[in-house]
Amino acid sequence: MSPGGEKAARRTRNRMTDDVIATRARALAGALAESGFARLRVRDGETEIELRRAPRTSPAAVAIALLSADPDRAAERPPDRAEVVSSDVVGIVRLMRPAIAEGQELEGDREVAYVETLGIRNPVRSRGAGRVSAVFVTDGQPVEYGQPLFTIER
Amino acid sequence: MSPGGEKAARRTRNRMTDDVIATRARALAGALAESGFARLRVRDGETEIELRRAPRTSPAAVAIALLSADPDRAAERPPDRAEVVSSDVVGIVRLMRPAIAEGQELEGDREVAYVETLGIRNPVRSRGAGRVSAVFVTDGQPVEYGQPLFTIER
Amino acid sequence: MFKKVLIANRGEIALRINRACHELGIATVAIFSDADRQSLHVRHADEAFCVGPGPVARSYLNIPNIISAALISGCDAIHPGYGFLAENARFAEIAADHGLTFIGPKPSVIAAMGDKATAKRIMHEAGVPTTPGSDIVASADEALAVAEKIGFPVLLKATAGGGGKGMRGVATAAELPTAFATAQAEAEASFKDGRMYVEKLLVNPRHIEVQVIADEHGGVAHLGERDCSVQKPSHQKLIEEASAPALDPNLRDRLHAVAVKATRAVGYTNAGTLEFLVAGDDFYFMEMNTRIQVEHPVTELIYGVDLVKEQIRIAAGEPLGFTQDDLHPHGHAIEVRVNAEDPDNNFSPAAGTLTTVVFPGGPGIRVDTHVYGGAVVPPFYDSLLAKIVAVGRSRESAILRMERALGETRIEGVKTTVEFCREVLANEEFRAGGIGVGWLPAFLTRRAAVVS
Amino acid sequence: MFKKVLIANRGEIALRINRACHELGIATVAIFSDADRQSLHVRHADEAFCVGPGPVARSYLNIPNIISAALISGCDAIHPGYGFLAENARFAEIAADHGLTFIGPKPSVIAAMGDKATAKRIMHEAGVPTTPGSDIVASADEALAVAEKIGFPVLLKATAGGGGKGMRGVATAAELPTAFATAQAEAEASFKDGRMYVEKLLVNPRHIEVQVIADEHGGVAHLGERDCSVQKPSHQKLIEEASAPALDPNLRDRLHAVAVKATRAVGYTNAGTLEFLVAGDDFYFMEMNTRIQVEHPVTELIYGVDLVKEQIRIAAGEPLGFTQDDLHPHGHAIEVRVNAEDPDNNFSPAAGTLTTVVFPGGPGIRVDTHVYGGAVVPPFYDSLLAKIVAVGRSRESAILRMERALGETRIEGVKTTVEFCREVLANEEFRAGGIGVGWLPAFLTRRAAVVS
Repeated sequence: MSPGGEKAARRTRNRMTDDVIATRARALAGALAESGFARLRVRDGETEIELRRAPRTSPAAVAIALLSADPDRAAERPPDRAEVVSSDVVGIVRLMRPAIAEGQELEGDREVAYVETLGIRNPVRSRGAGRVSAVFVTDGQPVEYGQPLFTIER
Repeated sequence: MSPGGEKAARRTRNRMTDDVIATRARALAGALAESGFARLRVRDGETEIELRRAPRTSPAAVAIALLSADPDRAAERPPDRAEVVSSDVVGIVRLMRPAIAEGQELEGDREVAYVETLGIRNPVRSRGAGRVSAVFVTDGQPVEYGQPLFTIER
Repeated sequence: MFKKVLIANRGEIALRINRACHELGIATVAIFSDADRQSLHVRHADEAFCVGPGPVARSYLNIPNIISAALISGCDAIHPGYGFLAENARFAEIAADHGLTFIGPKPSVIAAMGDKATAKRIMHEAGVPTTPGSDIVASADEALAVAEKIGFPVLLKATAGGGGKGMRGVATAAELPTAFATAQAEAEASFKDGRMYVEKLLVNPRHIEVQVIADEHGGVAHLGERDCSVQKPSHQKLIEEASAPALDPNLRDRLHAVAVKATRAVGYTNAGTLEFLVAGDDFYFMEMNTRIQVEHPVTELIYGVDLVKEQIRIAAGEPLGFTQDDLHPHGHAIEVRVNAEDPDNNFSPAAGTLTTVVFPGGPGIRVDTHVYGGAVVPPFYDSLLAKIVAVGRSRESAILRMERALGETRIEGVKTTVEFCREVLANEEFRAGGIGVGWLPAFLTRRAAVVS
Repeated sequence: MFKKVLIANRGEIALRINRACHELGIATVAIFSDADRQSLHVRHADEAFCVGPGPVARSYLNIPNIISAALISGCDAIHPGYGFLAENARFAEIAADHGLTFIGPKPSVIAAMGDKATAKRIMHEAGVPTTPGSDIVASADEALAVAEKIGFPVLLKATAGGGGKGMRGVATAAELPTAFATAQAEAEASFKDGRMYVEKLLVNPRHIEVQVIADEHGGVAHLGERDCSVQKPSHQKLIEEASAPALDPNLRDRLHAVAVKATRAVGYTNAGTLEFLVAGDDFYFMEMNTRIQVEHPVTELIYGVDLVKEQIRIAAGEPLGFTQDDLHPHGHAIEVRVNAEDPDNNFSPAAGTLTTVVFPGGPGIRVDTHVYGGAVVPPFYDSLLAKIVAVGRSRESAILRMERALGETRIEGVKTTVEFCREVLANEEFRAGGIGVGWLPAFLTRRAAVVS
């Protein structure tokens, strides 16, 4: 699911690596957000990517479900009034201890993680109270600009 | 208006000769017939081609109006139940005397013209009685396969 | 030079000829069938005439309508392309009778080379090696007698044959009578000519052909050879290369020399191709194609010569613009035929609308095609959608370049040969070079076994 | 050889680099801005990272995000393309600090050549002819003193300048103070560097540049010259050719020799270009571009060398695959830049959606592009949509081929330079060859007069 790292994509025939899937899924999420459609499914070789738009959310809050990677996630949808917290740099995400988890109630504004870019810590803050409704990343995962990290239900 | 002959097309910049206009108009007529639209206008350089579909007619009965060549013809429309008589060869059309004319009443089946192909006469018959509602060709004009020659209102 | 040329063809080759004419400052007239009204070959020509409905017999083979279109539009020459009327001596004669220059060799040469048994005899007399075999045999019995003399396996061939039709390989005497009957019936149905002859069947030979060109003033040159051994079970070429890989330099020189000698011997003019079967150190004349070939771009890319422009110049009476000494190949070129066919289903042709069309570009890539996004592939014609050609400094770099080019290619709406050709290019035996015409059919058999 | 290369660019050059990498068996990582999500350069790469929003300062110039993407994805090298960070010595240094090979010359060489006054001094010391003029001048008064010494007209130039910014021609002493002030202000605004120098202004010189290449083992070669004299009033190139037409063979040899000498003198490695102004029998060093250039394909087509592959090989420590004696140009090549610009309105850039995109094909045509039917042209970047390149045996045949190629091209949705370039190609003065950089601006003035 990471855009890089050890399992870096090699050129393959018709079969996408997780890295490529993640990149494409993010690209498709943008297209879906612009299109006004509720659901987008792309099949390419052995891989199928399905995206469903969460009801009444911002473009960034489109839920990404990678059927080939983890079929269970397809059913997940961020709830109403979910706010997506995204990375604004390219780097490695580090979760603060105790690590943020789904269902967790956050109080006030706190630094829940940081993204490390060339040794620099770029803090990721919760920006107010709310319930963590989804965590899209794991500690140590590479993320790109604009990549959703968590959704917080206010 | 002829597809060839003395005024044969030379390669030009953005300006089409009558030959090219005629060819394109015929091609566009096909596209219009397939499209379901009632009107098609194409502007290319200095030339504008406008086609209007005649009400409830067969694809072949799409009226061809070449604005740049003869603006008056744009208003013409074959009437209902008009039958288009087309050439089924490539050659030079020869009108029988007295030459067929718009408004003329034809009785029975008669040879109203022939198309000359490599010295061979290919007769064009009226195929029954009717009123000549449009004549698209003049004596001595080159025609291609499928090119409308007349419409006859039965 | 001609003022206006009628292009008596469709598809990518019609566009190819249109390009050559325009680059020479010659106006063009396209012909098209009702089914090809939206084709790029119509759009790019200066004028265009519909010559009939979709089926080829009534349009692209409709000689009166085609000649009439040329006369009406004031053409002074006709380029026939390949296929359709390209090797029809009568068409060439009729054109000449109407004062139109046929861009190709003389009708008598077309006729002689079009009859395979005659062509073989003429070449044999000119000292060109031919496969052991017969002249025309009147019956299966006569064929059997020849087969027993030259030894099995043999090939029964229709003298009017082409594209694998009217052709049967026969391994034993027992099989021969049935094979003869079916091949002859096929030839009669396809070509209205049931005359048959017998040839020694070579086991897995290479198909190597030599491009020749000759003007009307005695100038003759070859432009090297092409390897067209990657053939479907129907004997249709799929991937072609220039030069032929893993070919003994001495054998190459002999092929070139024989091709030039044969060209002179038959009084050939314009561009032509001598096809040979190569087995070990020996080679045998198969046939001479008296026209431009589908795969001519691989030769153009390594020789830097525009063969279609040369065809037109020669037909206009000009001498060759070069001598043999001016011609030096640079690098290696490879062509992949992108056909609307299903490689998983015996390459059965597909028709339909092309929903997505993205062709490759960048360095060393040439694309010859008449299709575009939204184009319709009619059911009436051959399945060639595009030729993708890659040139590189070496065979390896040309293959790597072709692999990346095919990787960039996206054609959706009909099945194509793109991914299948990538499989072939990745194959180690193909990479090693020097495979025979039996290689692809065997590859297909192995591939089918893996899938099932 | 590298295993994975990050391509720090967008558009056609990102695709060009991607192609070179794939042909060398190297995996690729693309970067893209939010505005380029649907671009072909993203689609063709093996991996892709969004590095920021549309504006270049936050994405394609975002050094931390770009270096981070390279490290995260396990790249071992970065290719910067042209523009953006290609001539940013600090970027090259940061890359090296993080263990990433920068595919280009050493940072110190980039820095020296990037400062125009320094570059001119170095070249002068190496014996390369430079235009008479000053080192950096502190004020308008100092500039005036220099101008009066070398004689009017003069050119005021910002040492950090580029793309015509921070540059003013001055015909008389009276105009100088105002021109100095505006040029300096422009340079400060554009490059945050207001240092200026003065040069003799040549009247309508030709812009001729020499492609050089050097490995890290002392191997240096030139790949001939390009004529880039067809420039818009903004000094941006529009049509480029190789070789330069109507160039005295002796002058050509001197240009080539000087370029090689200069390349050695500055310790240059990788591909680079020395730009010269040519006036009569004299030539003057203008600047050295320490990167691949937009117009590199015309050189590739006549030399049969893949310059981008060579860049990568050299950066990986390989020696040049050829010597000067192996390099021989064949034929003539011409490139037309298809820009999303309105030639009737000062070439003002256009953004929008491309509704129709048909590029030319067939013999002798190369297309480098990142656009396709339905692609969006964002407002943030330069207006280059495609490069169409034609190669022929002679300049005339290359031009005729380009004319037919532009005739096949259909781009709808935004205004482009296609038809305007056809006008230029048809012009008799252009056809004659040897025009100067003032020709196109004068042509535009005449053209505007005819229209109004």
